[in-house]
Amino acid sequence: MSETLQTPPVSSGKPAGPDQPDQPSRAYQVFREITTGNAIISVLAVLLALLVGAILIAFTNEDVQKASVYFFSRPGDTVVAAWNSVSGAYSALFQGSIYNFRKPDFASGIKPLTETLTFATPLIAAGLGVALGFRVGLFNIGGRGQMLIAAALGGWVAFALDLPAGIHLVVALVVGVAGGALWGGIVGLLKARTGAHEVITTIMLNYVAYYLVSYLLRDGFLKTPGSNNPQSPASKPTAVFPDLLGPAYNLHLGFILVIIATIFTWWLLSRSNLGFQFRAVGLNPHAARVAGISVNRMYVYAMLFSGGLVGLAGINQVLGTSTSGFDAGIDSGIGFDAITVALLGRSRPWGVFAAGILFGAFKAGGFSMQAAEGVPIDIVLIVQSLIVLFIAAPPLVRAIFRLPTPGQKTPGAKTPRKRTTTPTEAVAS
Amino acid sequence: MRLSTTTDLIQLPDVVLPTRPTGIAVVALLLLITAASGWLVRSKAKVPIWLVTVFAVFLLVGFLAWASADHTIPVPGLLFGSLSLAVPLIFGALGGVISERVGVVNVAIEGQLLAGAFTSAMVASITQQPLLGLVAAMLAGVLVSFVLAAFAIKYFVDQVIVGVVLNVLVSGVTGFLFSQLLAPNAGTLNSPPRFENINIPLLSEIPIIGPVFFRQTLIVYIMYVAVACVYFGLFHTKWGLRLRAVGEHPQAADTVGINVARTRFWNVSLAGAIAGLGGAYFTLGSVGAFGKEMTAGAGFIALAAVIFGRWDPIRATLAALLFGFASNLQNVLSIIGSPVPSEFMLMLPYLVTIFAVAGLVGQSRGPAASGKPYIKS
Amino acid sequence: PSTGGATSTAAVTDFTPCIVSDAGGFDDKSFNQSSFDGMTQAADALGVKFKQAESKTTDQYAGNVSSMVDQNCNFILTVGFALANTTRDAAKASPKTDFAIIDSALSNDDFSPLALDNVKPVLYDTAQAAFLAGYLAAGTTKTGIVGTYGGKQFPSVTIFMDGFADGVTYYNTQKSKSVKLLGWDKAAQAGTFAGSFDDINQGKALSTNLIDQGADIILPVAGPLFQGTAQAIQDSGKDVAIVGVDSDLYATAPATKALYLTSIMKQMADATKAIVVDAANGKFSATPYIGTLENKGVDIAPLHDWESKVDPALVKEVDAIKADIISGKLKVTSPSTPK
Amino acid sequence: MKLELRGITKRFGALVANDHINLTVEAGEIHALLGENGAGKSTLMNVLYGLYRAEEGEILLDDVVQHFSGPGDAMAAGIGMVHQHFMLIPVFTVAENVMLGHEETGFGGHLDLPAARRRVTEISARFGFDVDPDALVEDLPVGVQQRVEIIKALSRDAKVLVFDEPTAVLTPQETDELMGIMRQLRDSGTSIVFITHKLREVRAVADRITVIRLGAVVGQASPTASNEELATMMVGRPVDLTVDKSPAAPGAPALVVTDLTVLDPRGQVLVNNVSFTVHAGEILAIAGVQGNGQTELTEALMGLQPRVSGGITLDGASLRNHTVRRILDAGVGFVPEDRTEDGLVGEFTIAENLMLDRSHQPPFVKRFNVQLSFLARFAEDKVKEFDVRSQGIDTLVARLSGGNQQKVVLARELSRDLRLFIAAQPTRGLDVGSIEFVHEGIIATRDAGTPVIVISTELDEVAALADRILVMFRGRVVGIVPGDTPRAVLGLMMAGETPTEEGAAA
Ligand SMILES: Nc1ncnc2c1ncn2[C@@H]1O[C@H](COP(=O)(O)OP(=O)(O)OP(=O)(O)O)[C@@H](O)[C@H]1O
Ligand SMILES: Nc1ncnc2c1ncn2[C@@H]1O[C@H](COP(=O)(O)OP(=O)(O)OP(=O)(O)O)[C@@H](O)[C@H]1O
Ligand SMILES: [Mg+2]
Ligand SMILES: [Mg+2]
Repeated sequence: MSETLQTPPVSSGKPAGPDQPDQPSRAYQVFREITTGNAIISVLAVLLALLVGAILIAFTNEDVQKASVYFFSRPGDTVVAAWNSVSGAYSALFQGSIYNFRKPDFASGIKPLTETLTFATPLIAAGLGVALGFRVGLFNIGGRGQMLIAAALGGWVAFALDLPAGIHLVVALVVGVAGGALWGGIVGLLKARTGAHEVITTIMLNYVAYYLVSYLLRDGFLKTPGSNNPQSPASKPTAVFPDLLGPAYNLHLGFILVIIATIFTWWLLSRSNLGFQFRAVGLNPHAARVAGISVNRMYVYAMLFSGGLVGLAGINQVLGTSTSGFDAGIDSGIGFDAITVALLGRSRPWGVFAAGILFGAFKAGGFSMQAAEGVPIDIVLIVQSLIVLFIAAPPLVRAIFRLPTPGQKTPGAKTPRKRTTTPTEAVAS
Repeated sequence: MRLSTTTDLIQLPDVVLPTRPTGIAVVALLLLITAASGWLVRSKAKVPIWLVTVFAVFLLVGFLAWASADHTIPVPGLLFGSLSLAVPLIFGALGGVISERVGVVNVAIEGQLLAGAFTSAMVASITQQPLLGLVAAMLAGVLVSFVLAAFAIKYFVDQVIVGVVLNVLVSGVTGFLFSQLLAPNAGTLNSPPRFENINIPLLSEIPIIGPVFFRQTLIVYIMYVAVACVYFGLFHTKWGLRLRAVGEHPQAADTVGINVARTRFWNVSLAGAIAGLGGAYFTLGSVGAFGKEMTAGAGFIALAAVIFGRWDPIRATLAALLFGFASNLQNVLSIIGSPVPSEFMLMLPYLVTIFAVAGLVGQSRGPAASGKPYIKS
Repeated sequence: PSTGGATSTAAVTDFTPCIVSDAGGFDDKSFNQSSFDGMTQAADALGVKFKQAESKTTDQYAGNVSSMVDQNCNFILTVGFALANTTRDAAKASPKTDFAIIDSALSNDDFSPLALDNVKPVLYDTAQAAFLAGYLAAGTTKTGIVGTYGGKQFPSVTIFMDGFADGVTYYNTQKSKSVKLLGWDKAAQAGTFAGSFDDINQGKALSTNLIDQGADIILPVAGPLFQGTAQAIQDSGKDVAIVGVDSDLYATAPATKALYLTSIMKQMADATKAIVVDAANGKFSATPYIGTLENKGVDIAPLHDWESKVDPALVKEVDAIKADIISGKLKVTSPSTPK
Repeated sequence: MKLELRGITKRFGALVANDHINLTVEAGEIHALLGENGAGKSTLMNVLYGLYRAEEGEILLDDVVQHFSGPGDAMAAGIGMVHQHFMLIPVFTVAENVMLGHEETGFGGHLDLPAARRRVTEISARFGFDVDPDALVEDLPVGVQQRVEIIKALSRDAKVLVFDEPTAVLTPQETDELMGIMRQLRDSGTSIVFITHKLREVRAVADRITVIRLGAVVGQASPTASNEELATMMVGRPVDLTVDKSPAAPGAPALVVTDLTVLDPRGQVLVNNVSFTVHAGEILAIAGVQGNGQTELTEALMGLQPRVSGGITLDGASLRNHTVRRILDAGVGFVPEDRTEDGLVGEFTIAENLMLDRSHQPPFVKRFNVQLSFLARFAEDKVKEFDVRSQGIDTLVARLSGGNQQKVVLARELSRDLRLFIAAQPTRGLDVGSIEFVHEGIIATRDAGTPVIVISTELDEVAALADRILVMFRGRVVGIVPGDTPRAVLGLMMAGETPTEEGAAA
């Protein structure tokens, strides 16, 4: 466990008390804290990824390629072109995800940030679901299927039923979340009843859900009357998430729901008795069983909650983002991104929240990188992947920048973080 | 059902299974077996695996007889296609088995397959040497593995994160290079020579089995050898003993002088090489050109096969074959005209897998230390 | 209605056309690619640069279109029915920008048809051309069996299969023959699909099964999967032909050109180019464009290498049918015909 | 070979596990290392073996400084080690485990398993172990696993051998045999480091004794020192080695077990028709060599075994076919044999572990909410009451020493209203100080009128605690005898012989 790198506090043995002669100075300690802290590592990780990304962008830029043909006669051109392409791409990334300086006023300049939050919304919800699974020792790769079922059922309520405003929205939301929970619950039930490994069943159920929803869109109850496109009708206005900041922005109620979901997940995992049992099962199922906790029941409950949270992501898409009808691609790969979001957030609710916003920024910024600078979408994805990889690898970043490792010969290190069951263990168990 | 291909030396007569009598006979047998298993379960004994297998075979024959009512099912073709669909899954699963057995969860099989497919197509096109393409595919797989290994083993990054990210990364890189290089220059960069089918003398004339298994390309023969080697190697050699030790209990392996990090690193690389071969099958063995995302999720199915096969190369191979069979059965049935909507037919292989896992396999336990970085104090 | 620069030359130099793909991407060997080609040709002809945005997932449609608007595109081409509502909403929000959408018309949320002043729907009555290919295939098959499969069961796919099926049926009724079509049942709207537009290996497996079932002419409607069909044919060693879709495969995928009986073409590049050039010259009109045999928006490709193998009389019959369809004497219908 | 450790310092973050430790072991000497749980013994040995890298100090073999970068180097230099926490691969056979790392191979790296089997049988025969080379290690009882670990170390002809608590799970006979082996090895010139908490063994076999406390050497002792002297030196305070125990005052029959039979998934009988009764206020010790069905018996009582027949009633109410939860709620307290695997969640804090089996009811939980402030108060109380040495109630249990971990389990189980208390191997691996504490706790529970079952393979412990003794052999009850039955009789019973004195059955 990488966490074991974190030093435990003095428990027994000879404590390194403050009266020890080799106690380093306070200033030095602060320096240590900062250089080994997570914040600086993350910043450096992003810098590193941007650097590698810059190389990629420059290499793949057409102008740079053209200029490099005559590199030896006029090397300056290549450098200028490279600089232009990289700075253009990154400023587009920033202006597309945080603040657009080209807009005249703050109200329109800040729109990219709201876009970031909008894109982060389903990522956080699904990330919470996946993270919850991880905490119980379950690797839920079934986000796609759970989102699709949630979107299909909730979407159906949203376009097919006529209910009063407010109630309609709540019913659609509940049905959608229940749909995701159902699809996840199948996995939990299969695991509890037959021991079927959740990695297999979630992968398979993704496909089943995809084809099921495809069929329903083409010829079932999700079909748009009078149209032959495999696309659902638009959600009724009574079932659409209201905009939070007015019609000029896309940010909608879903974001608030996701904040609530984050708080709920936090409460569930760290304050509720069910969460206590979840964590016990995730960390040591044997001891949990001996302590009277029904491990199988926890698997079912956990998959219900996990699927429900992922379902929230799915319903968010049909009630918030793609309200004018959806097709079988409505999950948009969020179920897979959620795995990374969950792990980047170390499977902690607020960590997931932060990681979701980071990913949301990538998504929002990706558009303008592509549109403004013509950076191919594949390169945008590569740069994003690199950022994730570097953020997930503090030891690498430390090694590159020759920063000290925390815990090693560092008296008075920070309190240890608790270990989380990593999905990889779940896969192997 | 047609049992022979037109080129067989030994022509078998077509077997005609009348729908109704076959149906009745099969149902009766199935009921019998169910009753027997029920009795066994009641008496708290385990249902033997052969009984389950017999049940499955009867179920299948009955289903085929029903579904193909007044149509001919060319059995060799059905099986040949199943094998073709299974080959990349088997390579991927072998890579998965090796890397998980040594303690590194390999979610990046998809990426390794895709990288292998891409490089083999390009290198074989440039050199016009499919063998070089094959080597290039292995190198590409190894390269992906290097990243996985470096991040997971040296820098303790969560193995699943690296795997998931690598898949995106490889998809991005191959997609980009495909658009920029391969697509515009398809003639020179994306027209690899394919391996020819090689008929193995005698073996290829065995009825049914011959045409399916012994009229294949070099890659498929390599696959047979690979499955056998990995199985033998894992369970009967020093290499396998050490590899499994590292995946089960790295510290114990360390205490007997095995270098855990090195063992992991090179075996993960080996796994990449094997998965890379699976990628080459797409381009050099099967379709003769690279296409964006052409692996279409095969890596994830392979991952499922690894677990389905309980981390055992032979069982994983069988799992992949089952999947390939279900996929191709679906193909054949939909072609001869099935009343079931296409989407439900397409679900078949996935549902079969779920039922098989839930019904036959049950609890499976992986290598104990898989996914856990080994950090020395 | 574009309100570009003051003078007409300025209008052209200031003109920025833009294109947004659906999740298929610009090298899907299908409509994204042809539209992209048309856009490239138009931009070259006009001497302007165009902007492009490729979508990987459905949640990127809106973002891609709106960032194109932000980039001050004068004309935005969106590809595929999946972008219809996105295009509609963007067009309503930016009435000064011109749009064209490939393969779909617009509709309101209550499904009523909608026409906007700044959106030009570009549609193709592909079934007309597919009908000709079906007739041709039925007359050419030696085994009396032809086959088809699709990528996914989308209307833009099944419209090929419908036309093809009708062509075969028409041949049978005309000639009292019983050529069989595997892989698609028009009446039941059920058939064989690969489930993907990427999985070439699956295309090969499906094609092998079709050949095993005796088909000697295959219509793959699944983007790049036709490459798998070509390999299946080569592996089988039999004399089997492919009917291509979207563009003339003889020109776009010459590696296996000997196998193409013909191709059912949607001349999207030409149409796209014309629409872009019109827009640049201030001649944008929102009137839907419907590609038919008549306006050569759809057609079948020349027989090329198969010229010698096909009965010239059959070719004449096909030409006659084509004339009949154009004149309206023969109606080709499909539930998937764009509306 | 002479071994010398000079100024070894090993830190785990802030914790100094070894503080400038010097230790010299002469060739042909058995050197005992004594110390409380967590004193740093294992750490020191792991440094020696190359598993840990020390911050300071050097290792000398025959006066030559060694530079080990891993266990491979240490092994090559002639060091062998029997690890406290078995370094065995559970899914491998005994032979595979023994051969691992120095495999004999044939063509193409093919493992020569027959050679490995021969080696195992040969060593087992030489030292009187009965080990099946083809058995899977995970199927073996811990006692046998310990033998495998010893065989592994012996199979390499090491010049310096470290035995880290090898006797914790051995029977007295096996322990005697092992000590014989150690003497044999010593006489042939091997240097041996022997770590144990059992002072009897130290005095029987050691040539010299070094005691460490809190990571530092506190002194040397000679094997002639008394138990009390050694214990005092280790713990740093006087330890009462004999627990005061008043005679039992048994009440009404509380737990009645009739014809209990447990099958394994393959249908093999693990517990065979066992019947016994435990009265309120008495301690029934279940003795027997590890692996004779005791574990399965306790698991059956707790509802942890799926294939059980027979009757279990507690105070007249049946416990059969109940879930673990209901059995716990019926007032059964349980200390499982393997505390790290079954008793504790290592990555939970002390406080969380203290509510582990009451996570569904008040006072710990109200309306789905864990009552954190109540839990904190409760945990503070228990930590104080049971003297759990730690940084605080938020310390992760995995970071506690074994003795303190055991105290957490006891604190949890004994703080409920108990109607039955079952403790399996309650002091395995604990130091003398902790054993004293645990025994006192068990006796206090009995004195409060609770029926108690103690499962132990340790005759000392059985003698110290039992009011009556049930001996198990191959899943059957050999006999139930009074608590003061002589060791020799018990030893024979544990080997399966029915007691000769008929009156012994109670
Ligand atoms: N891997 C580790 N990481 C951090 N701290 C450790 C580690 N191993 C041991 N320690 C610390 O070192 C101290 C000494 O542990 P050690 O295992 O040497 O004790 P010991 O003397 O062997 O105890 P016991 O008699 O219970 O076996 C412990 O108190 C513990 O806090
Ligand atoms: N990762 C770790 N971090 C901190 N301390 C640890 C760690 N691993 C083990 N320890 C501590 O090391 C010490 C010795 O560990 P060990 O597992 O040998 O316990 P032990 O007391 O010997 O247990 P037992 O009595 O069961 O043999 C204990 O204090 C334990 O809590
Ligand atoms: Mg120890
Ligand atoms: Mg100990």
